[in-house]
Amino acid sequence: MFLKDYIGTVYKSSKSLLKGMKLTGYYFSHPKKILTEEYPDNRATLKMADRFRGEVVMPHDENNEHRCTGCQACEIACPNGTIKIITKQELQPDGKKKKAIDTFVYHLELCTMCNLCVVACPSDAIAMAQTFEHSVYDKKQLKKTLNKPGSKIMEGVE
Amino acid sequence: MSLLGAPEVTEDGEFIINIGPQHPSTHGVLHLKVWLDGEMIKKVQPHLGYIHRSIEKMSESLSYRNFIFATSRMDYLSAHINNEACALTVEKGLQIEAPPRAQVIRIIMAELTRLSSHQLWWGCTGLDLGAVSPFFFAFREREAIMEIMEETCGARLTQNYMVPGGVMYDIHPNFQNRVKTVLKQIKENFKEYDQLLTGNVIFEGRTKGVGYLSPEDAISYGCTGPTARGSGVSCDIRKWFPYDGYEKVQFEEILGTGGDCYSRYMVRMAEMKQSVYIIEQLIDNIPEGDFQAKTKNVIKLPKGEFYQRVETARGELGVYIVSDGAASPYRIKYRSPNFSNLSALEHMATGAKIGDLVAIMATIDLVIPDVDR
Amino acid sequence: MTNEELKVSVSALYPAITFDETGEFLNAISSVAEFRSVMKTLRHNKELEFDFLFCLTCIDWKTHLMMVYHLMSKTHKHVLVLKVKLDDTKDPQIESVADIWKTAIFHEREVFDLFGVNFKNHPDMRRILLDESWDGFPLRKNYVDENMISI
Amino acid sequence: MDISTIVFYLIAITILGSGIMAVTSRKIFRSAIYLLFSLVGIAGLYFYLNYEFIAAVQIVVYVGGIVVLILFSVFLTSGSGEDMKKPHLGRALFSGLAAAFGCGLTMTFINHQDFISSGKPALDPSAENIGFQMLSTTEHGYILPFEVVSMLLLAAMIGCIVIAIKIKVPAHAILPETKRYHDDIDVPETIAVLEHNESIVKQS
Amino acid sequence: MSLILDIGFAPFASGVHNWVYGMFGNTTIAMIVEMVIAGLSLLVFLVPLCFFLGYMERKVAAFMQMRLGPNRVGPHGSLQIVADTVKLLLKEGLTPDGSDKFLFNLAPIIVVITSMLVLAPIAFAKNFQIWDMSIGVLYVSSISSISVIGILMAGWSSYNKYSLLGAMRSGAQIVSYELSIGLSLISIVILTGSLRMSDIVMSQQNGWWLFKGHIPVIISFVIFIVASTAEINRAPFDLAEAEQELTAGFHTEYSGMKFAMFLLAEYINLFVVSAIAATLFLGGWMPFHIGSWEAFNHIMDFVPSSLWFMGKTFLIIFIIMWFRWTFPRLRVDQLLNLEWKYLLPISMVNILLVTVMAIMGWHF
Amino acid sequence: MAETEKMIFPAQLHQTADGGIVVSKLDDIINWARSNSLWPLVFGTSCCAIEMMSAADAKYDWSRFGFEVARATPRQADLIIVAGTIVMKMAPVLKRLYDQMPDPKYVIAMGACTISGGPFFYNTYSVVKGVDHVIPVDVYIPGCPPRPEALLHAMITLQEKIKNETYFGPSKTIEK
Repeated sequence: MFLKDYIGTVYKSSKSLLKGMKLTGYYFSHPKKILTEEYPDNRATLKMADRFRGEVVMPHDENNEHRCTGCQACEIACPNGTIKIITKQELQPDGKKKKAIDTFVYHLELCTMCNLCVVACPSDAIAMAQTFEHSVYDKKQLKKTLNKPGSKIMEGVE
Repeated sequence: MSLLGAPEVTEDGEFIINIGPQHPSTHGVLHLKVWLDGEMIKKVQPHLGYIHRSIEKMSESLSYRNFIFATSRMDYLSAHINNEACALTVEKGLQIEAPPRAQVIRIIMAELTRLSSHQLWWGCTGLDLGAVSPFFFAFREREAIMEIMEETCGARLTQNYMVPGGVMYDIHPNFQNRVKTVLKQIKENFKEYDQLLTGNVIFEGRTKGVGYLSPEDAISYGCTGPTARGSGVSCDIRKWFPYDGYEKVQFEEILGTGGDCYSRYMVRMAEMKQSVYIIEQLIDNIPEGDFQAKTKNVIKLPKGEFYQRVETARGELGVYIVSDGAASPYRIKYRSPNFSNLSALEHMATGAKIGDLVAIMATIDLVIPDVDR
Repeated sequence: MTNEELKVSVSALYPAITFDETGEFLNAISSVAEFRSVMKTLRHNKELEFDFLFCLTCIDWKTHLMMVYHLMSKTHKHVLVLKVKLDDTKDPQIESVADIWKTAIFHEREVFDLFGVNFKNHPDMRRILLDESWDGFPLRKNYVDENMISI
Repeated sequence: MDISTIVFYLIAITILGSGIMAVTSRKIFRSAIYLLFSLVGIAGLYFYLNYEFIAAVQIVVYVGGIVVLILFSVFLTSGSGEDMKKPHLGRALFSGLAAAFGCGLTMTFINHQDFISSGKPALDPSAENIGFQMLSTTEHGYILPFEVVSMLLLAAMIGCIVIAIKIKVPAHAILPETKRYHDDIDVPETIAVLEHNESIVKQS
Repeated sequence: MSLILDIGFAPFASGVHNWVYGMFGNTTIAMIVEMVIAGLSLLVFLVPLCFFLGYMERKVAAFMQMRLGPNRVGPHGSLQIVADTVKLLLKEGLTPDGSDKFLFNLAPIIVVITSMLVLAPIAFAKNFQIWDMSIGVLYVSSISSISVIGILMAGWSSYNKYSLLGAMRSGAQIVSYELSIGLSLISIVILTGSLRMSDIVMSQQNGWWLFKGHIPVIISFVIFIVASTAEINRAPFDLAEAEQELTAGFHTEYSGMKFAMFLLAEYINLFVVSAIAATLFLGGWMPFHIGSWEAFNHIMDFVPSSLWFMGKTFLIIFIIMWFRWTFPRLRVDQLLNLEWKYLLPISMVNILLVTVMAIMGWHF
Repeated sequence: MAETEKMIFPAQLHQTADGGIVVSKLDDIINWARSNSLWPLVFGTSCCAIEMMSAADAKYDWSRFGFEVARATPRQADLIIVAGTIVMKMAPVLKRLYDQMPDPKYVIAMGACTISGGPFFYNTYSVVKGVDHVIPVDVYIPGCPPRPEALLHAMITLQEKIKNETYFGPSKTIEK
């Protein structure tokens, strides 16, 4: 019957609409359900997951020593040329010459945080840091040198 | 761009508008040239290439370990599954198989990816049809999944977790617990999804009978994934050509019968439940063992051609590697699901209205970088 | 149908086709002249009925171009890879299959765009991914671009 | 000259000025907008006379109805964005003469009419009274004009529809497979979770 | 407090009136001055009101979507809209090449002026009304029909196809929904027997029409809310500016101050339709009374009438916002279907019911 | 970046005998308004757009800063967040979009692709190597894609930059 169908349609549609309004109304009246984390205010407590890949860093110990031998495995492993290692020949105490890094150039602006360099590194010299606040006004500042000035390779790392 | 200048009218009194390349409903940079008669669409012509990044060319100069990362940027919503496809192809060439633990991890990750992708799709469908709130409801669960991804893989979106021979590193100790909590949350919240959109009379009106695609056309246009399954075409690669141990898990291939936007919507909604079901079967049964098979440092595939098909959240992804025996592929072709799905858009949208075009695009679930590669 | 049976039934119809079974799928190599009729038969023959063209691409082997069509039958669940060798690399030409499988409309445009293969009788033969004014075919091995930086 | 005179002249200038602009403007859309101002000005005149009901009706009918209809038909006319052609001199001259004649005629009548005030009390222009008068058949009843006017409006509406209807596109110009799916398609039960056919799972 | 407010408005208004007329011997000048004062105070009232509505909209949206909403600009984010407004005013105003510059710049002004004109007959508090004209309801519906012309003008003159499509949609939409708005207003007019706003409010002294009018009035209330949501182009009926379809519809090309005017008009319209609904169906400034429960009624009377009015208005504003943040948008043909197939027939039948009810005197 | 204290209004209370008056510079108010009302253009080309959407969602909620009014038309936007790779075919469109925006307008380059071509810097024929070849960029965020928090950080950094502008005359330069 036409009239019955008509009223049925109106009833059903109104019901479905009210159902949706009930849901939004529920969340409106339950402010405790709010999920927002207030980013710049929670910086003190904000902790990234330990595997989170923010940028490549080269850990140095307290003697300003790192573990990088300059083998360039990471440079080869990097899919998009983010890492450039400039090596030099260093004179050892015993008179032999040995390859060592001069500058470890890291282009943060190219990096995709794919972790392939860290996996490739045979001596665990580089790692992924959890920092993420890298915004800058000038693109040039994104080109970084990872080895600190005057740093040396750690004893016993081959 | 959207601002197009003078009203331009063809001789038949049709009105040409250009939707995109920057337009909220194109989900990225797709350009649609639309011939209109009033509100009615006479013809749609997609113009692609606004995000053509030459991944195929680039991959030809990368090693077999390195080319995988770029595929995360193709269909970034199924980044895991894309990576998995590449890893599987390389494994096929090397004639090795990932260890059982890695396989199970891969399936769980792939299904989590599918879930998060479908959730994003659900939110964006709501957004495209003018309802803003579903977006936030969908992202609630998606964020929970993203956190799991971040904890285990180290990145939220482009994880690069799959490597030839297995996965990059073992799962995080919290992984199983967190997945279980999230699954519970998701299952509860499915009700809210239905309350907000599925049963809504406006939503039904916007999608039912809109954008009809017959099964024959779906096959002919090469549509795959939920787009084809919405028309009742069985095409789930996980069933047809199981990989990574999908043959051992139980799930159903969801087939719709309507062939319209609503049917595609319902297929995706049901698929989410299937994904939850798959993960539930596996999450407590991750076998012990290696997470990576031993591979050489420099991978070289033997001369030949290797084709691997996987089911991403949007359909069938084919990775076709032609190797000449060198350390990098001679030719790589990605048969991306969106490229074929998009080609059916013209057929579906002809005769519809502008509002329907938005609904159709939303339910095909286009990811434009996957179209353009 | 298994690969063996496929081989038998296809070669019964087209004896000139050669086969290659090294890969996962059965590879059939056809000639340009026969190509269109082979494709029509593959699609419409009741026993073969390859209704799903799931991949269409091209490989540049420097001396020649190789068109590769991955075909599958949804009803009979078998896969066949059909290849066609195009010797003319200057102006390669082949018949379009866009009227047999509609998905070829886009895929052939892509191959035209990136390899420069000209498909005869294609309804809309334009570049699809690159600008109309783009010079050269990027996926060819001899493509040079001064903007491209190599590692 | 007190303020009400000033207001009257301001309204009059608006009406006349925008009327002239409506006639002389070479853009059809602008003409319609000037016509709108002219009509709003007339409504203002009614407000000024405290005939609020008439003023409101003026706005509802002319502004909300007629002008919107005109604007819509302008929208539907192709090429309406361009300037119209300059009118022929003869035509302009004739129109001017016609207007002047009409004006003169009215002036003559008004000037020669002695407005004698009748003894009857003025009709109260309240909404209630107007309503009664409009639908009554007694003296000062307006049921007949009311119906005639509504017939006229109906005719105007049909005319508009006829103008707006497009000439049918010849059959060959219709694109193949152009179907409208969303109007009348009968959507079957849309979702079915099918038991998966085991035969299509590759044996492995 | 209540005494001050309640007694305050009306004597204040008449005080100003007397002062002005005493100040200027010439009544015409006094009238102009009074009008200017009324206009200025309306502006002073409207601008903060629109700020608040904008803020309310964002917060309502945020809470419905499990987020916080603006909270960093000003205390609890309350100055957010101020910042937005200042920014929009200082932004470069572009007029696109090829547009009809005169109409392009005129359109936002027309839209704002018409929406402000509708405020005239609304009774904000007891005895506090700008112009209590005898045809209040008719005036409202007639003036609000002009606003469509501003939108049509904006869409036409922008020289942009999206704008044009948006304007055409909006035209069809507003013209058709005006019918059911009119019909639902008439049902109250029938019951009251007057078009005058103050009469309508007074007729609800012993109960609001929503309660004493039984089901027919509830139906017309629902129809009025739905149709007026459509009339002011808000979601789910915001087809004229449907972002996902037409980028920004009729105001695609507007920037800076002119865009701010469209926003202003949108919020004034929102306030106006809610105020009218509150006046007609919820008794305007009339306090809530229950039959002859004197104690309760007395307490209710103690709340100032302006608060009653504002409370009711904001309740309806909240409902309209609630719609916006819950529903998907309708398609253009569904929009017209809803009006012509559902709202209009129902309200026509409803009018009959109301008439029968009024004749038989079945209402309280 | 300076600590992001919540600035209620850029003014000082000048104490007088009976109460006080609020004193402020016009520049401060203008910059306050502009920096707190950055309406982004809906513009995302690839993966970074998803993280941009994440920044809008309930967990990160950029509406707290008043950024949520994402406009689809450039006429009403103040800011382009270029989220994703820009290829040769897209570059002129982006330029045109930028030109269509009314002044003052700002650009954030989000993600490696946008800053420099990122993963697609080498061996690609169609990628623009840095969006700064097309339009001027105010803030760069590296990352592929950057976290939503990183985007919020960039927007706060941009706010800092805006706060140092002057309405009349040249803007001060600040180091970062």
